[in-house]
This record gives sequence, C-alpha cells and structure tokens, in this order.
Amino acid sequence: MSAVEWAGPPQDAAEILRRARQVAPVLRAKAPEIEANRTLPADVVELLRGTGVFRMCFAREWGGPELTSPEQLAVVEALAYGDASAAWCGVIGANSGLLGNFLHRSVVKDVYPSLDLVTAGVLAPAGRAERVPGGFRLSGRWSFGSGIKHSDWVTSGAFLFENGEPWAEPGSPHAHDSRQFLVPRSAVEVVENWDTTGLCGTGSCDYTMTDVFVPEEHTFTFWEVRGTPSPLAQPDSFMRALCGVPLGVARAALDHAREIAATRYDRMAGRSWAESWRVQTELARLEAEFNAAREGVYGAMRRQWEVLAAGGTLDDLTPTERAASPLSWLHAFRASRAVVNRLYDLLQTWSINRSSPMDRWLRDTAVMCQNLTAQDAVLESVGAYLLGRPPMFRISLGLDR
Amino acid sequence: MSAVEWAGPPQDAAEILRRARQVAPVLRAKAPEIEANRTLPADVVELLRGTGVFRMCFAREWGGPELTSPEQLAVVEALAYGDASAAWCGVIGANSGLLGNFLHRSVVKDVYPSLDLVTAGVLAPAGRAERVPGGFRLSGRWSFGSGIKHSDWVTSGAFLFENGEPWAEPGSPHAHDSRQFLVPRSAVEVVENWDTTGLCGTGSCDYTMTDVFVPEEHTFTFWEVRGTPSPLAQPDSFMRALCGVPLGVARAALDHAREIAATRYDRMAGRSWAESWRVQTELARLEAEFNAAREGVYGAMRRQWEVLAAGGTLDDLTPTERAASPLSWLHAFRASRAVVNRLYDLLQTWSINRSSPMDRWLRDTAVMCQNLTAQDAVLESVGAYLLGRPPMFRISLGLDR
Amino acid sequence: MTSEILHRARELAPVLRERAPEIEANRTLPAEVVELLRGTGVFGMCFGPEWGGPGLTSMEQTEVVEALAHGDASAAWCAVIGANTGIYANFLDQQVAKEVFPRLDLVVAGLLQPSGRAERVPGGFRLSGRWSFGSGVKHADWVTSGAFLYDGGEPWAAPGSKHAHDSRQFLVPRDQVEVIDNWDTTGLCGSGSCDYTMDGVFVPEEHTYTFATPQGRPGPLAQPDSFTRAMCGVPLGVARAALDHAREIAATRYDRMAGRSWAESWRVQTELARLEAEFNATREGVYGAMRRQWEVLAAGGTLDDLTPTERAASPLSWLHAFRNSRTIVARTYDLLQTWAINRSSPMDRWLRDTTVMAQHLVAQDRILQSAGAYLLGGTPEFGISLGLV
Amino acid sequence: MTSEILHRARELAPVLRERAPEIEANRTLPAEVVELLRGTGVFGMCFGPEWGGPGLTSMEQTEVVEALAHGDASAAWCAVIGANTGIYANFLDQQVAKEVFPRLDLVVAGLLQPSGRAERVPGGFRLSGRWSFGSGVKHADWVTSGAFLYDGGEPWAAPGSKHAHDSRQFLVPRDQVEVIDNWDTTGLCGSGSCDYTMDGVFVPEEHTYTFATPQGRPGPLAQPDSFTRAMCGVPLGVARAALDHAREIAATRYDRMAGRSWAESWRVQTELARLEAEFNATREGVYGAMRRQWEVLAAGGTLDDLTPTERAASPLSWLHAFRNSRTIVARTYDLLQTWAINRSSPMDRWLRDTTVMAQHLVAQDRILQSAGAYLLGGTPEFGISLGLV
Repeated sequence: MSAVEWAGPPQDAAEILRRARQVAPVLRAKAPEIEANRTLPADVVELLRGTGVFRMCFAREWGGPELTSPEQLAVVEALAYGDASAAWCGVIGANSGLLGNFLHRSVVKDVYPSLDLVTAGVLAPAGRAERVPGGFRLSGRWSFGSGIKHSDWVTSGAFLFENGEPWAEPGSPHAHDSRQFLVPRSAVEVVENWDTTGLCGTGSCDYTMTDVFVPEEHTFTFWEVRGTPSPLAQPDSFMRALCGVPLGVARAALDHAREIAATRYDRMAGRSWAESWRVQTELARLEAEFNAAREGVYGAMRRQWEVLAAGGTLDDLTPTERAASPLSWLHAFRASRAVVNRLYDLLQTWSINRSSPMDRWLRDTAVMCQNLTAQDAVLESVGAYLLGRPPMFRISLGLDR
Repeated sequence: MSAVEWAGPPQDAAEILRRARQVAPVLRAKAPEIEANRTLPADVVELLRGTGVFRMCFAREWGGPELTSPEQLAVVEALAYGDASAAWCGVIGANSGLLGNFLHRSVVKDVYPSLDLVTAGVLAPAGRAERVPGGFRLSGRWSFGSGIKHSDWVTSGAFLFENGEPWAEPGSPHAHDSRQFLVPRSAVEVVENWDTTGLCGTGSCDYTMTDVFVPEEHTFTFWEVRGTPSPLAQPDSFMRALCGVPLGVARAALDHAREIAATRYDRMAGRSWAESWRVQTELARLEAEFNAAREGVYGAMRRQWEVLAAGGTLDDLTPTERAASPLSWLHAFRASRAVVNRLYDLLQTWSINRSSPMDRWLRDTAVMCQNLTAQDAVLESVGAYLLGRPPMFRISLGLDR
Repeated sequence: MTSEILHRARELAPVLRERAPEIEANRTLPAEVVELLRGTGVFGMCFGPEWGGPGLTSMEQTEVVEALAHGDASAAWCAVIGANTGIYANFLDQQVAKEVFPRLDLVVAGLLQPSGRAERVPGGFRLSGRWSFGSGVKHADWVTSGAFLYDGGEPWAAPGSKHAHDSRQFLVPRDQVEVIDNWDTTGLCGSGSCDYTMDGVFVPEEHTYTFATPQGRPGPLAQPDSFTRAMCGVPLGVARAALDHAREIAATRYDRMAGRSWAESWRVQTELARLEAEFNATREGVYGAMRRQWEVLAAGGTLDDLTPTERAASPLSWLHAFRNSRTIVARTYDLLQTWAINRSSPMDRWLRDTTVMAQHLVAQDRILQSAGAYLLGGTPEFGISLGLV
Repeated sequence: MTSEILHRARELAPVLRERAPEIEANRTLPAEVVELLRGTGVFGMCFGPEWGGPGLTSMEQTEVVEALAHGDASAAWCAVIGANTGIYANFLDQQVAKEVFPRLDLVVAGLLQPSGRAERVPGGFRLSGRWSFGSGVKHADWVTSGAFLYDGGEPWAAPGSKHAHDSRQFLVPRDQVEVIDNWDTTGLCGSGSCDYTMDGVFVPEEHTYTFATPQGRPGPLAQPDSFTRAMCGVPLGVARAALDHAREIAATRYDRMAGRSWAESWRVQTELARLEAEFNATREGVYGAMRRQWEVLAAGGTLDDLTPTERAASPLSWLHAFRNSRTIVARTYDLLQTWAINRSSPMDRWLRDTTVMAQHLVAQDRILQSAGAYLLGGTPEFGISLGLV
C-alpha cells in the first residue's frame, strides 16, 4: 500500500500536484496509524518527501520548482484530501524553501544541501537569545512545534538580549527586537505533550533549548529579504497555503457524504436519501458554502500574486484587497469546519463510528481551527487595519514589522 | 372597529390581560394607520388606556392592580400580537406606576391623580440640571422619547451642576451625579425626527428642554426606594416587560405563517406546503427557538420574583441567576427577530407585499433590536459581571449605582 | 426523597468527572461506576409511591440527569436509560412487573424501535433479530426490544389494529441476548451502545407489552413519551459544565498578545454572556414545556388536552436542547482556543460527547418534520415523538 | 468598450444613490433614470460583436451590475433585466431579431416562467394570461412571456417532445400588455415588478422562441442559463455598498458609554472584518464558478462538459450571493445600531431591498433542492436552474 515509487524528484508544479493526488488515498488508508502514532510515522514522512511537497517553495536559483502560492495551495488541498495531519506537516515542512529567501545567501546551500529537508519550529518569539561573540546563546520553550520530530532544522522566534538587557537595533520600531534562529533538529529537546484527539498525527509538541549557540548567519528576520525578490519573498508567504488543509478535508467530506448519501435508504420515511429534501438541500447548501470559502482564498491570492509578480509590493494593494488574504484564510478554516460538522449531522449515525472518516475529520477540523490564523485575533487586527488603527497581529497582513 | 367599550377601569391582572387580547385584533387592523401617523393616533392611545396597561404597575397602596412582572409581560405580549408600536408605547407608558415607587410619597397623588396617565422620556442622563433654590433648572436634548407626544409626564436623566460645576453628593461613588427629572409634557419641545420604516408608530422623537424649573420633589433616582419595598421597587423593573414586544410579534408571525402555510400549494413541486419537508421542518425549528427564548425570559423572571417577593434582594440571586434576566431580554429580542426573518423567507413572495403583516414585522423587529436592551453592550456588561469585572451598563443587572 | 437523589447525584458528579477517562477507555460503564449510580437511587427514580418508589416528576428526573451529566455524559446517559425501568413497569401487567422487578434499582436496556421478528408460539413468542445502539446493555438486568409480530410466518396484526403489521416490546433477561462489541465511537464512548442479537428466544406473552396500553396506575409517567423526557438532561448538564469550566478558566487567563486579561476581553465577555443566554433559553424551553405538560397530565388529562402548539413544544424542546447544548460546547471550545484541545481538557471530551449524542433520534430532523407536519395538518413521519400512537 | 460601460456605471452610481428616495417613491423607475441607465450602454451589453455590440462576458456584465447596485438596487435590477435583450436575440430567428431590435439599447421585460395560454392560430398564436413580477415592464419596449401551447383548445406538444405539454416564449410589443399596478412592497420598490395581462393577443410564429434552441451564433451567451448569471450582481453591489458605508461611519463614531472610538472597539473591528471575509468569499464564489463555466463554453463546450460539481456551482453561487449579501446587510445594520434606523440612512433601504430580493426564485430553497438532487442522482424540481432543459 505504501509502495508508491517515483523516478527521482519532481520538476514542476504539475508533477508535484500529480504525486500529491496519488498519495492521498495511501494517506487516507494510513490515517488510523498516523493518529495512533501521534506524530507522522517515518514511512509517511518519506511518502511526503517523495511528492516534492517539502521542496515546492524553493526558488529556481537554488534549483527549486518555485511553485506559486495558488499552486502550493492546490498541493496542500490534495494531501489533506488524504489525511489532515500529513498535509499539515507537509505545508509546515515546505517552509524550508521560503526561509531560503531570508537566510544569508552564503549559508543556504550548506543548510539545505538537499531541497527535500524539513524545517519545523515556532516563529512567534517565545525564547531568549543572548548575544555572544559570533552569534547568540538561545534558550526557551516553544509551544506547538508541528512536525518537529521528523524535522531536519528548527527555526524559532526569540527576543534578543545583550548582557542580560533587552536589545533593539538602533532605529528599530520596537523596544525589544526579535529574530528567527535556525538550529539543527538535534539541538532541541522535544517535550512529549501533544495529546489531542484531533490533528493527532502532527506531533505538535513543545520543545526546549538551553544555551544553544546559534551563529549570526543562522539568524534572520522576515523583514529582510536576502534572496532574489519575488512574490514568495514576503513576510506572509508562509501562511498562505496552510488553509489548504481545512479546504482539502472539507472537499473530502463533501465527496464522502455525496457517495454515502447516494446509497442510503430511509426506511422510516420510505424514500431514498437521494430523493430526500433534507439531504438534497443540505448537501447543496454546503457545496455553496465550500465553493465560496475556497474561491475566496484563491481570488484574494491571485490578486495578490498578480501585483507581487509585476514587481509591486503588498502596499500596492488597496486596503480591502490586502485585508482579503488573511480574512480568506480564517474563513476557509471556519467554513470548512462548519461544513464538516454539518455533514457529520447529515449522515447522522453513519458518522459516529470510528470507522467513518467523518469522526476523524470532525476532530481534525475542531483542533485546527484553534490555530492562530483562524482565531478572532485575526478579525480584530484586520478590522483595526481597515479602520485605520494599528493592528495587533501585523504579520498576517504582511505589514512591515 | 375601534368601538371597544369596557365598564370602568380593570381591577386585576386577568382583566387587563383579557382586554389586551381583545384589543389586539383592533390594533392589527389599525396598524397601517399607526405606521402612517408615525406616532400613536389619539384613539389608539385611548384604546390602550382602556385596557389598563398604563396603570398595571401601580402599587396597591395607590389603588393600583400591581401586576407581577410575568403578568405585565403577558399583557405586553398580547398587545404586540396586535401591533408592535402600540405595545411598545403601552409598556413605556406603564412606567408611571413604577416611578411611583421612587417618587416622594407626598407628590405621587398630585402627579398621578389618575392611574391611567402616561409617563414617557429618556432615562439615560443626557441633559444638564443646575441647582437653584427649591430645585433645578433643566436643559438638554434627549433622543428616542417613545410615546412622548401622547404622554402626560416626561422623565429625563440629567447630570447635576452647582454654580456651573459638576456636582456629586458627598460619599457618592460617582464623580458626577445624575438624577431623573419629572416634568409635565407641556414643558418639553418635541423635535420631529422619528423617520424610520420600522416601529414607526412609536413616535420616538428627540425632545429638548431649556431652563425648565423642576422642583426638588419631582426629582428622584432608581437607587432610592421611597414607596413600600416590593419586587417592583427595583432599579431594573422598568426593563423587564419590554421584551414582550418582540415576543408578541414573533408569536403573531408564527401563527400567521402556520395559517398561510396550511393553505398553500406548491405547483412546481406538486405538493401542498403542509406536506413539504421545507415548510414542516422550518416551522418546527422556529417554534423550538421561539419557545426557548420565551421560556428563558419567564424562567429567569419567575426565579427573580420568587426571591424578591420573599423579601430578598437581587444580591440574593447567584451571579448566574442575576445575569439570566438581562440576557434573556436580549435573547428574546434577537431570537424573535430571527424568527420573523426566517418566517418571511419561509413564505417567500407571500411576504413581500405591503398587504402582508410579514413586511411590517420585518421592519418592526429590525428597528427594535437596536434598542439598548438588545445591544452587544449588554453582553459585554453581563460577561464582565460574570467574570468578576466591573460592568459598564449596570442598571440592566440592577447593580447598585 | 426527591432531594435525596438529586443531592446524591450532585455529590457523585465530581467523582464521575474524575473517572471519565477510565469510563471512555472502557467503552462501557465500568461495574464500579454502575454501582455508584445505583447508590444514588437514580435507577429507581421513576417508580411511583405505589411501588414504594420516590415517583420523581419529569422535571425532577431531568434535574437529576443534568447533575450526573455535569460529571460524565456517558454515565448520565446510562443512568437515564436505566431509570426507565419504573416507566416500563407502568405498561406491564402489574403482577408480572412485581416479579421481574423485585427491587427498584434494576436496569432495563434495549432498543425500543421494532427491529426484530417475533413468531407466535404457544404461550408466547420466539424472538429473533439484531438491535442497534443498546446503550447500557452490558450492565443491564433486563432487555426490552421492539419487534414485529408474525403468525405462521406471516405478518400479523390484531383485529382492528390501525397498523398493517403490529409490533410489541419484549422483555427478556439480560443473559438471553448476545452483545456484539461494536460500539467504537470517540464520543459518548462509555455508554457501550452496542448492537445485540437474539435467535429464537422464547418470551412468554406476559413479558410483552406496548406503549399504547398502560396497565399500571394512569398518570404522567404512564404516557407513550414518558421515557424520552429526561434524556435531554444529558446535553444540558454537559453544556452547563462546559460553561462553568469556561468561566473558571477564563477568569485566570491573560492574553499576552493583546496585553489584557481574558476577563477584560470583549471577546470573552460577550461570547460567554451570549452562550449563557442561549443555554438559559434552551433549558427553560425544556422545563417550561415539561411543566405545562405535567400540569395537564397530573390533573388527569392526556396529551390530547394540550393545544397543538403546547404538544409540539415538548419534543421540539428536547431536540433544541441536544442541538444547542452541542453548539454551546463547540463555541465554548473555540472560546478557550488552544486551552481546549489537549486531552487533559474536559472540553475535548465534551465536544465529542455532544456531537455523538446529537445524532440520536430525538435530535434528528425527522422530529422537526413530524412536529411541523402535525402543526400543519400534514403527515408526521414519526408520530410517536408527539405521543401519537 | 467593455471598460467604457463599467466606467459609466461607476460614474452613474452616486447619481442613482441620490435619486434612490425618488425611485422608491415612484414604485417603478422614473423615465429619467431609465434614460440615465440607457446612457451607460448597459441595455446593450449582452449583444455580441456580430451585432455591433460590446459582447461583455458574464463576469464583465456582473461587474457592471455590481457597480450600478452600489448606487441603487432597483435601478440595477431593472438594468440587468433590460440587458437580457442581447441574450434573447441569440434565441430568435436572426432576421427577426434585427427587426425587433433595430437598436441595441431597447429593453425587454416580462416573466419567463410559463403562466399564460397560447392558442395556435394560422401564422402564430393568440396569447392570454396573467404574469407576475414583471420587473421593469412599465419602461420596456418589448415583453417576453412564457406560455403553454394549445391547439384546438387541447394541450399541445411537438412530436417527440419530452414534455407532455410544451411551452414557449412570446415576444410582444409593450403596448399590447396591460400592466396591473400591484407592486406594493417596501423593498426593491423601484423595480415596478407589477403583474401584467394579455387577452387574445396575436403573436406571429417568428416572435416565439425557446431557450432550448439557440438560433444565433453559438457561444457562452446562447445558453439556457445565460440570462440569470449577472443578476446576483445586484445583491453583491448592495452588500459592498453597505460595507463601505459602515466602514466610513464607523471611522467617525465615538462610544461614550464605553469611552472609546468605534475604530478601537473589538465589536466593530471583528464584525467588520468578519463581514468582509464573508463578502469576499461569497463574491469570489460567484466569479470563480462563472470563470470556469465561461472557459468551457468559450472553448466551444457545453454545460455538459463541466463536472457535476462545477455545474452545480453556478446556481449555488448565485443563491449564496443573494442570501449572504442580505445577511451581510442585516448584520451591518446591527453593527451601526441606531445609526441605521432612520430613513435618512441607506441601511434602512438596503435592509428592505435585500430582503425582498432574496425571495426571488434564484434564491429559493428549490435551487438547493435541484442542485442537490442533481448531484445525488435524484429528481431536480427545477432543472432549468442547472441549464437542464
């Protein structure tokens, strides 16, 4: 079943998408095992690696296929159609290629000798980095490090200190600067505390570091592009494809429900489900809501890409257009979850057994909606931005630090 | 049609309720005229007066029927079943008897020589009262004075000033005290600015006063009970029955929809509406939501009344019980409006013509939901209270100033 | 007596909460938990004074169930099902009832909807079939099962019956059924709602009954809907527990990104208040309809003495309780964000419990259809939900 | 040419907004407003280059309609209906079409659903009946009406027809119909969607047509669903207008009770953002489905070349646009609280406009039923909504 064999790494978006679609049924079959393992089993990681998802963001200058954001999103949807946890780790692992745009050009080849390496980690600054000759000493505890167990590198946000004092670059808008720190996986200690019943397989454990030396050139920020400017060398680029996970799950659930519904007969009512107003209208309503949520993401993304690819910046978008992207991600998470919940109810007792994928999708989407990109903080921040007030959560709008 | 004749004023709750139910169809028939007039026509005011609604809150010591809050609510529901604007003015006008509990005992008989007089006005402090010998000089502009045109007395909140400076009683928790000021209707100038398409007939115009002298004994606050202590001599008592208006409208809409639905035939689908899953399930769902909203109000109210009637105070309720009342009012407004909206859709093009009451109910409930009791500020305040923080909008919780 | 069962249920709730992981893992109530429930008297709460029972009203029963569900949903679910014993007793021949229920704390489980086949034989029936969702069947003393009647292999109906094919309930000792171990959900796990089968089990005539014919003292608990009334105490109890939990957690959290405590956050304040409003309305909707119904029935009336609106109100309020409680739990889960996702948070369990519970027949759209059709003069699919038998 | 119509529509919008009270009060578009619309070229926008027309794509048409609706819903509604002239032209005999539409800015109104009765007579038909909701009929040049065919008083169907009783469209000059002045709503007032009647009007054979048989150049605008595509531009334009209005108002208000500006209020920030999210999704859902459909049709394909999911996506996206736009308007109204209730606020009108609009057939549950049945292999009540003729 897991014997999916490909001839070498994929060369382009079409091939990666094709492979993602091909592994989806394999992932679906392995879902119970993925859940039980509470982190991706090694063979599943290799399956993902084979699709090229981990390399999909690498720029052409590094020999990568440099998928556009819409292309990346389609790949993530395809994987999530198989298994949400696997897709989640897929899109997180794919950050390697995006980080390549922010790292010193001199170290990219050393850090990523292969384009298929996985970077995990928590970007929000949670640790403490003390400046020492040639770099920093990093300590701290970070929460929700999805995919960390199978990662090759770990990037972590941390605040900078010099001689024990908070430090900021002269001219920085912040009282206290932070940066990303890239360390080999072996440098971190994983805390075994990922114990959810949804998105179980992501292994989103906490991790700690104590006094790990990180050379200056392994540090970076999302505000300084060091690679070739491109639509992917933007502070928000790593958030764009994440919502492919809920979208892929919702599509899978819609297809599953349509298939089940077409075969059921309601003995009490004396008619097939296919002729039932309840089933017909609810299924159609959910198609409408799903389509809208999905097109909302692609529409905002296309418009953004169009401007960026023409050499523009996010500032060239109207405020409404700029707000549209983070709003569309949040909406995709929430609408997908609502679609799954309502399909679960549509199928009634045909959903409740563990043998039905509805049971897993329900738990997966409930947990994934607690991710920051789907929280009310995004609404608050985008609303503040639209009303001319300083948003709290700036990176989702790609606002300069 | 308007010839509803009764022998003298009603003596008890049952009789007032009976009369309210009896005038409801008359009010329904007069609804277009009430709307067009943008304030209650004089004969409608007399019709209401005849039911006893204006006297229903007067304590027995003043010869009033002293309806309990649940009884008052039932009367308001019954009136609103006929017309929302009329019911709105009914419950507002009924405040006379509640104010009787806070006025100096010495003036009650003078102010209300008849128990059927109407008090209107805006309680939230908006004006300015300068202390002068024997009383105050009052000036200001107040918004949304429902029923003011047909009122006998007007009560208005205003901040106190002494020699032009903000004034507070020694020991007051406020930096700046406010009070209610009762003036004869003739002392105020009504601004002709109520121009809505919903709740049109309430005539909720702004009004102004300039330097009106108000004697000290015509001023009062909701924190000082001067009548006999009772469940109605409480700061929140004037808010309790207002939600009878949306509840009465929603019940009317449910009954109307059931009646219409029972007679329609869907030619395109080839079945009667009574046999249509769409109509059956939606009607049932809305009954469930209506029942819950309505029982939520009565349940909280009964519990509150039980405690107060036993001589307790609002402080004897658990926080959850105390929060339940204002929450139930808000919920009644919002749920009733949602019920009306969804029934409008249920009846489709049978709703849209002005000849259908659905058209009016839609507009009435949309406007009434903008009343303070139905605003998010209530949720915020009650939530803060439940979480141990100071609520902004204290009176809805009957919290001591 | 009344308050004693409620008191004990409230005392037991925290114990049940503590044992919830164990109850889940066991996929049916552990024997010890069954005994704890038995100790509260819940299994006997529907037996009237003529049986020496406490004769709780439906409202009082629902309160007991809420209290237990505040602890654990699966335990409360099995409690309300086990408590139906005293209701079934009203439909059995009274002498037989005394024999089969020598004590008031025995548990009857089983699926009432007719799914099996009962062939008439001398003195009774031979019963065969497979029944689904037999909550609590593993720890039951008796099993009651709906089945269609056959005579000489042909569908049978009593002369004058309004059905083309009659069905009845069949009461058999627990050891006569074969339980299939197929309850494998992630919600309401501990209810052990397995399928069970029988093959040619002899059931004497006097161990059969129907809900159309009460044989005990007439009264509010001898009605065709009596046994469904208190079930909605389970979702209500869980929702109340979730709201209490959220209020407690919220009071202690600080939002570092926003720089304010949760207690000062508009998001938390308004959502918590909104959910209280919805919970209160939902719950009062149940008790309001139930009180009105009880008033009429206790005065000697029947369900036909209710107005159509009042009669529809009860099943609608139960459905509403299941659905809204579930929504409240889901929104509370979101309110607590990542504080809800770990298995150590009860929110995780409550989300799964209320989701599975909401698939029960009493919460399905067909209840809406039936009530709506009844109100409109159309054809209810499932008349029994309105006590139309 | 394309951008010229859109440009003019955008320029006209503020003028329409100003005239909205007058349009409402008139209960049909004032003649002057009709001429303003005519001046934008909107009535000719569906005529292809073969007619000397601009041949806007469905996406471009929808954008024009959105722009007009940003000004006034009733005007936009009449515009999109009047613009269908160029689509009807694709189903008429091409020579006849040139005669009846000598200019590209004539307006056709009427009700397409067969409601009347057409008796076959030599050379054509005698048409009688009453049609409902004839939006724009008062200012129309031609009226098209669906009617069932009769021959010698008997229902008639063409040999081999899949219907037991055939129907057709009948095009008659405006002066042959009698308009009944019964459009008396409080929303979409200016659309003048009155009933109209005809009694024995002779319609020559060549002025009859059906949407099953295009007679003009095949293409994306000669499809049975072509004329319904751009309608949802009306609710979308109104919702966008409401959101813009709310953002503008919110930026200036101060909440004295809370002591903070609306721009700093969590309530306003989150609700405005949530509504933007829902609006964007709804709108992109429409354009996404439409683009995919256009791509296939423009390449010479038919609706049958779409996957079932893709085919269902279009009518579902229209329904969704009507419903969500209305919800967005209602929630924006609540967001602005008492700032919305006065007649001087456009929110009052938009609330009424979108409520009435949402009762149109394209937004009714039967669209859901039909799409769902189609996807499940069941029986659609209203197949034409999926272009199933």
